[in-house]
Amino acid sequence: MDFGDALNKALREEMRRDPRVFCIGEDIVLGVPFGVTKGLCEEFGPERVLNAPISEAAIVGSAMGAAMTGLVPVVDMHFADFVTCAMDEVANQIAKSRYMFGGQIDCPITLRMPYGIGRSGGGHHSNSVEAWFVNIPGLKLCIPSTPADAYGLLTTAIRDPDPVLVFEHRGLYRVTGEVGDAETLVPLGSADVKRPGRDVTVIATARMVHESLAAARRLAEDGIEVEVVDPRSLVPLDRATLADSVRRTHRVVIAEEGPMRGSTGAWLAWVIMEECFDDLDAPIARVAGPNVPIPFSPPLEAFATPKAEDVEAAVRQVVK
Amino acid sequence: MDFGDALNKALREEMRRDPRVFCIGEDIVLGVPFGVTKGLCEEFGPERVLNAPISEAAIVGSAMGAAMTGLVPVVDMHFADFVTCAMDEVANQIAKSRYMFGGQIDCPITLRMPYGIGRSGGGHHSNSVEAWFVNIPGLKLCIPSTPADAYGLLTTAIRDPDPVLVFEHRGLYRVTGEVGDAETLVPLGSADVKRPGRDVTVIATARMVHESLAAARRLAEDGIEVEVVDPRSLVPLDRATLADSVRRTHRVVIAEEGPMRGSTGAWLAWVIMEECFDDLDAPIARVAGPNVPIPFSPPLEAFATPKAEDVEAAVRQVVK
Amino acid sequence: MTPAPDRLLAMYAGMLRVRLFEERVRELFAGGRIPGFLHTSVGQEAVAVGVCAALRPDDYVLSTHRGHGHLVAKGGSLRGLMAELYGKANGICHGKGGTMHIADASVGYLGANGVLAAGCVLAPGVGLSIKHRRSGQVVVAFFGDGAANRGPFHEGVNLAALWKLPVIFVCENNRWASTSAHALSTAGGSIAARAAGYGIPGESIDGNDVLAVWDAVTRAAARGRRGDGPSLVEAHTIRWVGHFEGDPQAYRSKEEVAAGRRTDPVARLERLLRDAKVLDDAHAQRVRDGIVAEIDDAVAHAEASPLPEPHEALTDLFASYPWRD
Amino acid sequence: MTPAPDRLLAMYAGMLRVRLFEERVRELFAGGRIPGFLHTSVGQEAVAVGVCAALRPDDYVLSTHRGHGHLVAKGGSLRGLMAELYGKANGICHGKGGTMHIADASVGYLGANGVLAAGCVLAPGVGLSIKHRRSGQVVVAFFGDGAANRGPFHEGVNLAALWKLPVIFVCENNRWASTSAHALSTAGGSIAARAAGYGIPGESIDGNDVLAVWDAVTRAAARGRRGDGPSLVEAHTIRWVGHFEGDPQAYRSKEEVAAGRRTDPVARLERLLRDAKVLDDAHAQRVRDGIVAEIDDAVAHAEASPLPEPHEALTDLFASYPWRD
Ligand SMILES: Cc1ncc(C[n+]2csc(CCOP(=O)(O)OP(=O)(O)O)c2C)c(N)n1
Ligand SMILES: Cc1ncc(C[n+]2csc(CCOP(=O)(O)OP(=O)(O)O)c2C)c(N)n1
Ligand SMILES: [Mg+2]
Ligand SMILES: [Mg+2]
Repeated sequence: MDFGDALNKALREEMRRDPRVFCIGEDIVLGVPFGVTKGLCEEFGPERVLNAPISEAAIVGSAMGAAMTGLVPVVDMHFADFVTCAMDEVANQIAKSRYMFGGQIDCPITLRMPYGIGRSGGGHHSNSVEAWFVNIPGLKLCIPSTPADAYGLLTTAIRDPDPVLVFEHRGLYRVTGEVGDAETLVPLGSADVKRPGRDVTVIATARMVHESLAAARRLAEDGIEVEVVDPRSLVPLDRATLADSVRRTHRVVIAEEGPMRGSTGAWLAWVIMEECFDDLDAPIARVAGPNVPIPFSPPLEAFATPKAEDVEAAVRQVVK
Repeated sequence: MDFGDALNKALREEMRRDPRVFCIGEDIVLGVPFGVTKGLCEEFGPERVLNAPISEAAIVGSAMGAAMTGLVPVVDMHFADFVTCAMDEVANQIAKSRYMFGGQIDCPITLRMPYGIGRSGGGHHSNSVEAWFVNIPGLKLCIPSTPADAYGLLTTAIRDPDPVLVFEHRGLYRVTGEVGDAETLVPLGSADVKRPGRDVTVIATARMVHESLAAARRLAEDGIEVEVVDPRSLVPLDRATLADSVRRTHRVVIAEEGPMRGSTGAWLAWVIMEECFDDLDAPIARVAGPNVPIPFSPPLEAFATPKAEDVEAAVRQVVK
Repeated sequence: MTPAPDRLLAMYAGMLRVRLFEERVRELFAGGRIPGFLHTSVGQEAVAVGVCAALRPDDYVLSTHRGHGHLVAKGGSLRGLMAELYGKANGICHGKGGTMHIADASVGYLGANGVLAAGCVLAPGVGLSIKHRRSGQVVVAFFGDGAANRGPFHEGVNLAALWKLPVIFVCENNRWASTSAHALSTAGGSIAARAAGYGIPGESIDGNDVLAVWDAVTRAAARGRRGDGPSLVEAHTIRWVGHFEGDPQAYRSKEEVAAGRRTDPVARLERLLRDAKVLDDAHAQRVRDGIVAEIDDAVAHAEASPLPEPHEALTDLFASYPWRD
Repeated sequence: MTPAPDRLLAMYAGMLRVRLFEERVRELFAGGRIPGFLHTSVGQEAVAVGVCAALRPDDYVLSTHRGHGHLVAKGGSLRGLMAELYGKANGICHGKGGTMHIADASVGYLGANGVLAAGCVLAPGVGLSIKHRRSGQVVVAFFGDGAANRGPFHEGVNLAALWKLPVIFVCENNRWASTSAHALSTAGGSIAARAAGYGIPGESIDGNDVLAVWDAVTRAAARGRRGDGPSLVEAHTIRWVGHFEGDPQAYRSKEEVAAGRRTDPVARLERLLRDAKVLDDAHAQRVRDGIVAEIDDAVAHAEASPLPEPHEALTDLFASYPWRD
C-alpha cells in the first residue's frame, strides 16, 4: 500500500468509526492534487467531505468552530505553504483557545499539511514550515515517513482530543510499504529506530529518513554502521529514544529538508545537547536546505534539496 | 531619550531625508498604542502617515506593492501577534519576491513589530514570534534592547534595500538612554557586548538584555563576572562576536522571552555549538518562556515571564 | 412585533445589568483591582441585549475584544466573569483568559477574542456542527465596524451564505475603530450593504433601540433555524467611553459623546416601559437594587477569591496531559 | 467605442500570440522540455489581450498562477519568458521563478503568483506609489473566480476604494477553480456585484469578446487616471484545457469545453476583421507566420540556453549581499 492510500485508509476508517469526523478542504471530493481523499465522498457523502471555496482562513477557522461544538474535523491544507493564509486561525485561535478558556473547550482538529520540495513546484509550493509550529505552544505535530507510520499517526491524530498537525511530504505519497490490517496506531511521542547501528545516530524526518537509509547502506559498505532514528512526532518529542541512541553511538547527524536557519533540526540539536552533552564525542552535524526560497529550475532545486549524499558526507565528518 | 522616542527620531529623520519613506499602519496618526509614530503626521502629512483600516493583509501587502515600485514603506504591525493576519504577505510574498524574480525587483520594506509580554495583555497581545521569521529565508531581522540601538537599527532597516523586521519589545518603550545626535547607525549583523566579563557569556535579546544585566550585577557580588552579549540582529547574525566571547568564557547562557521549544534561543545554541563546540566547558543553559500561551492573570503571567533570577540561576548552573 | 411586557422588562434589566457591570468594571480598573487591556461596552448595551434576547439559551455567541456585555447578556455568571476579570483562580477560565479571551461554554459563549474578526470564520464551523446535530440552534458572530474590513469577514460570510449555515453576523458599528473613524475605514460606508454581494439579507438598524435589534435578530434567527442561511445585521450604536480604559480620546469631540448619551438605550426603554405603565419608580428601584446586589456579590466573590498558583500557568493547554516536551 | 483597425489587428495578433504560445508550451511540457506545475490560459486570451490593449506600456500588471498570457499580452519578451519556463540561466528570473513566479519588471509585469489573490493586496500599494509619483499610471490585479473568495480580495478592494487608488481588479471568471464549480464557491453568484458594497463600479462582461474587455478596462483605466479610484471587472471566459497540464478533468463534461470552443475569442475577432475587410487570408497567414517564427525563435533560444549552475541557487536573495548567516 502506498503512503497516500495509507492516509486514505486512516481517514476512511475513522470516518466509519466516528460520525463526528469530517473532512474539509479545497478539491478534496476528487482528491486533487494528491489523491489522499479520493473516494471518501462516494462513501460518506458531501456533508462529510466538504469541498470548500478558496478561503483558507474560513476553512481552518470553521474547522475550529466545528471542533469547539462537537465535531472532529480533518482539514486538508492542499499545500502546507498556504497555511500562511490561515496563520491566525492556527497560531492564535486553534493553538490557544483551550488554554485561554481554562480548559473549558476542546479543539480536536487534525490539519493535514502536504509539504516539501519536488518537481519544480517553485517558491510557493515547496516549503517546509513545520518549525513555525514547533514554536507555537498548543499544537501537536507529527511527520510520518512510511505508509505504516502515516496510517498510524493520522489515526492517532484524528482521535487525539487536541489539535494535531500532520506533515505529509508530497514526495512520499507514492512510496509503498506494509500497513497492518488491524488498527496499528502510532502514539504521538514515540520515535522509531528505522535502522539500528552502533557508530552514528542520524535523526531524520519524512523524506530525509529515506535519504538517510540510503546513506546508511552506502556507509555500511565502508563499515560505518548508522542508526537512523525517526522522531515521527515533533510535539510531543520522544526524547528518551533519541537520547538512548545517542548514548550508544556518541555521534549525531540531524537531517531535515527545511532551511538550515532556525529550523526544527537546530532545535533537535539543542535537545540532544540538553540530554546528552557529555555523551557526544564530536560536534553534531546537520543536514538541511540552504537559507533560500525553493527555486524552480531543476539544477537549482536539486541544489536546494538535501539528499543521501549530504547525509553521507555529514556522517563521514562526525566519525572522522 | 526613551526607546519609543528614539524610534520616533529615526522615523522622522528618515522621512526628512528620503521623500520615498512613508509609514502605514493602524492608528499611527495619533501613535496609538505606543506613541512611536506620534507627531509624524503633523510634520509629513496624511499622505506619508497612512492610517489604514483594520486590514493587516492589505497593509503589509500594499507596503510590498509600494516597495516594488519605488517607495520605502515602514509598516507598524500594531502588535506583532497580528502578523498572523498578514503571514502570507510576509512569508510568501515579501520574503520571496526578489529571489523568485531573479533579483529584478527590490523590496525595501521595514516591518515594525511591537511584541512581548507585559501588563496582562493575555494570549493575543503578548507573543514572541521572531523564531518563525528567522526560519524564513529572505527576511532580515533585528531586535534592539536600548534606545541607541533602537535608533541605529531602525535607521539601518529603513535604508536597507531588503525587507527587515524590527522587533520592538513593548516593555522597553519607556526605557531611557543616550542616543547620539548625529547619525549613529547600527549595522545589521553587529552584535554588541553590553557588559564585559570573563566567566560566562550570556547571549540575550531585547528585554532579556536588561534582565541579564541585572543578573550580572548580582552575580558580580559573588565574584562571577558575566559577559552580556546582545546579537542585536538575528539575521544576519554576528557569529564572530558571539564566538569570540564564548572562546574566552567557555560557558554560555542564552536568554530570550519566547517559548522554549523551537525558538531562536534553541537555534543560537546550535550556532554556538557549531562555532565553539570544543571551547565549551559546560553544557549551554537556556532561559526562555514555558511552552504555553501567555496567560492573563498576574501571577500566571509572571510565571511565564523569564526574569533576572532565571538568568542568575542558569549562570550559577553553568559555572558549577 | 413587540415582545410581551415581561420580556421587555427582562431586556431592560439586561441592559441595566450590562451598564452597571461595565461601569463597575471601569471603577475597579481605575482602582487597580482589574489588570489587562480593558475595552468596555458602555453605551452599546442594546446590541448585546437585543441580540441575546432573540436567542435561545443553547444558541452560541462568538464575541470580540469588547465582550463583557455579550457574556452578561447571554446569561453568563457574573461571579465567574468578575473573578476572571480579576485574574482569580476560580475565574471561569482560571485566570488564563481575562477580559479579551474569556469564554463560558455553559451558556454557549464561545469566546471573546483578542483578534478582530476572528469569530467571523469560526462561526460557519459552529453552523456546520449545528447542522450536523440538527439541533436547530444558531450562532451569532459579533464584530466591530473596524473588524469588518478584515479578510475573515469576507471569507466567513461567503462560506456561511454558500452553505446556508445558521449564522447571524452582527456588526456593532460604533463609528470608531480605536482612533479611526468608520468613514475613513470602510469604502462605500455601509457594512450592511455588503451582504447583497453574497446574496444574503443585510440590515442596517438603530443599535440603540433594543427592540429594533431584537426584531432583526429574531427574524435572522428564524431564517437560520429554517435552514435559509445567514444574515448580516449592522447595528449603529455609540461607545460612550474610550476605546480602552485610559484612552484620552483625542480623536473625537466631547460633543459626539454627549450626543451619544442622549440616545441612551437604557433610558429609552425605561421611558417606554414607564409610558406603558409597566414600570414605576418602585419597580425600577427594585430592578436596579437587584442588579447592584448581584454585582456587589460578584465583586465580593472576586475579591475573596485566591489568585492562581504561579505554576498553574502550565495546566489547561492540552486535553491529553501531561507529557514532557 | 471601437478601436481603429490597426489596434484591432494588434489585438488579433496579440490573442493569436497568446494562443500559439500556450499551445506550444503545452506541447513542450508534454514532451518533457518544461518542468513545473503548469497552468495555461488557452481559451482565455481575450481577457489578457483586451486588458493589456487598454493599458499604457508603463502601466503595471499583477498576475496569477495562470499568467503566461498576461505577460505575453503585456509585451514581455518571449525569449525571456520561454527560457524561464525551461528553467534556463538566462530566463527572465534566472530560472528561479518559473511558470508560477515569473516577473518582467521591464514591461511592468510585477509577478505571477503561486498564492491565489495575493495580487489583490499588492495592488493598492502599487497604486500608492503611482499616486506619490503622480505618474498617471494604473495597475491591474488579475485573479480568478476561485481566488475572489479569499480575504485579500476584500481587504484590497476596500483599501483601494477607500483611498481612490488607480487599481483595476480584473476577475477572470472561467467558471472553475481547479475541480470546484464557480456556483459552488461563490455565494450570490456574482463577483462583479460585490463591487457595490465598496461603492465602486463592478461590471460583468463577456470575457471572450476582446472588445468588451478592452472597452471596460479603457473606462476603468480612465477612471483610475482621473483619480476616481478603482474598478472591478468580471470577465466571463472559458478555460479550454485542464486546470493544470495533466488534469483529467473528471469534474466537467466534454460538452462544456466543446461549447467553450465555439466562443473562441480569436476566431471571433478574426471573423469581425474579415467581415470588415481588414483581414484576408494572406494577411492572416502573415500574422500567424510571424508569430510562429517568434515562438520558434523563443523555443530555439530556450533550448540553446544553458541551465543555471547549481550554486546559483544562492544568489538573488538580497540586494545587499553577501553575508554569512
Ligand atoms: C487583527 C487585529 N488587528 C488589530 C487589533 C488592535 N485593535 C484592537 S481593538 C481595535 C479597534 C477595533 O475596532 P472595531 O472593530 O470597530 O471594534 P470596537 O473597538 O469599536 O468595538 C484595534 C485596531 C486587533 N486586536 N486585532
Ligand atoms: C491561497 C491558495 N490556495 C490554494 C491554491 C491551490 N490552487 C491553485 S490554482 C487553484 C484554483 C484557482 O481557481 P481560480 O482562482 O478560479 O483560477 P483559475 O485556475 O481558474 O484560473 C487552487 C485551489 C493556491 N495556489 N493558493
Ligand atoms: Mg468600532
Ligand atoms: Mg477559475
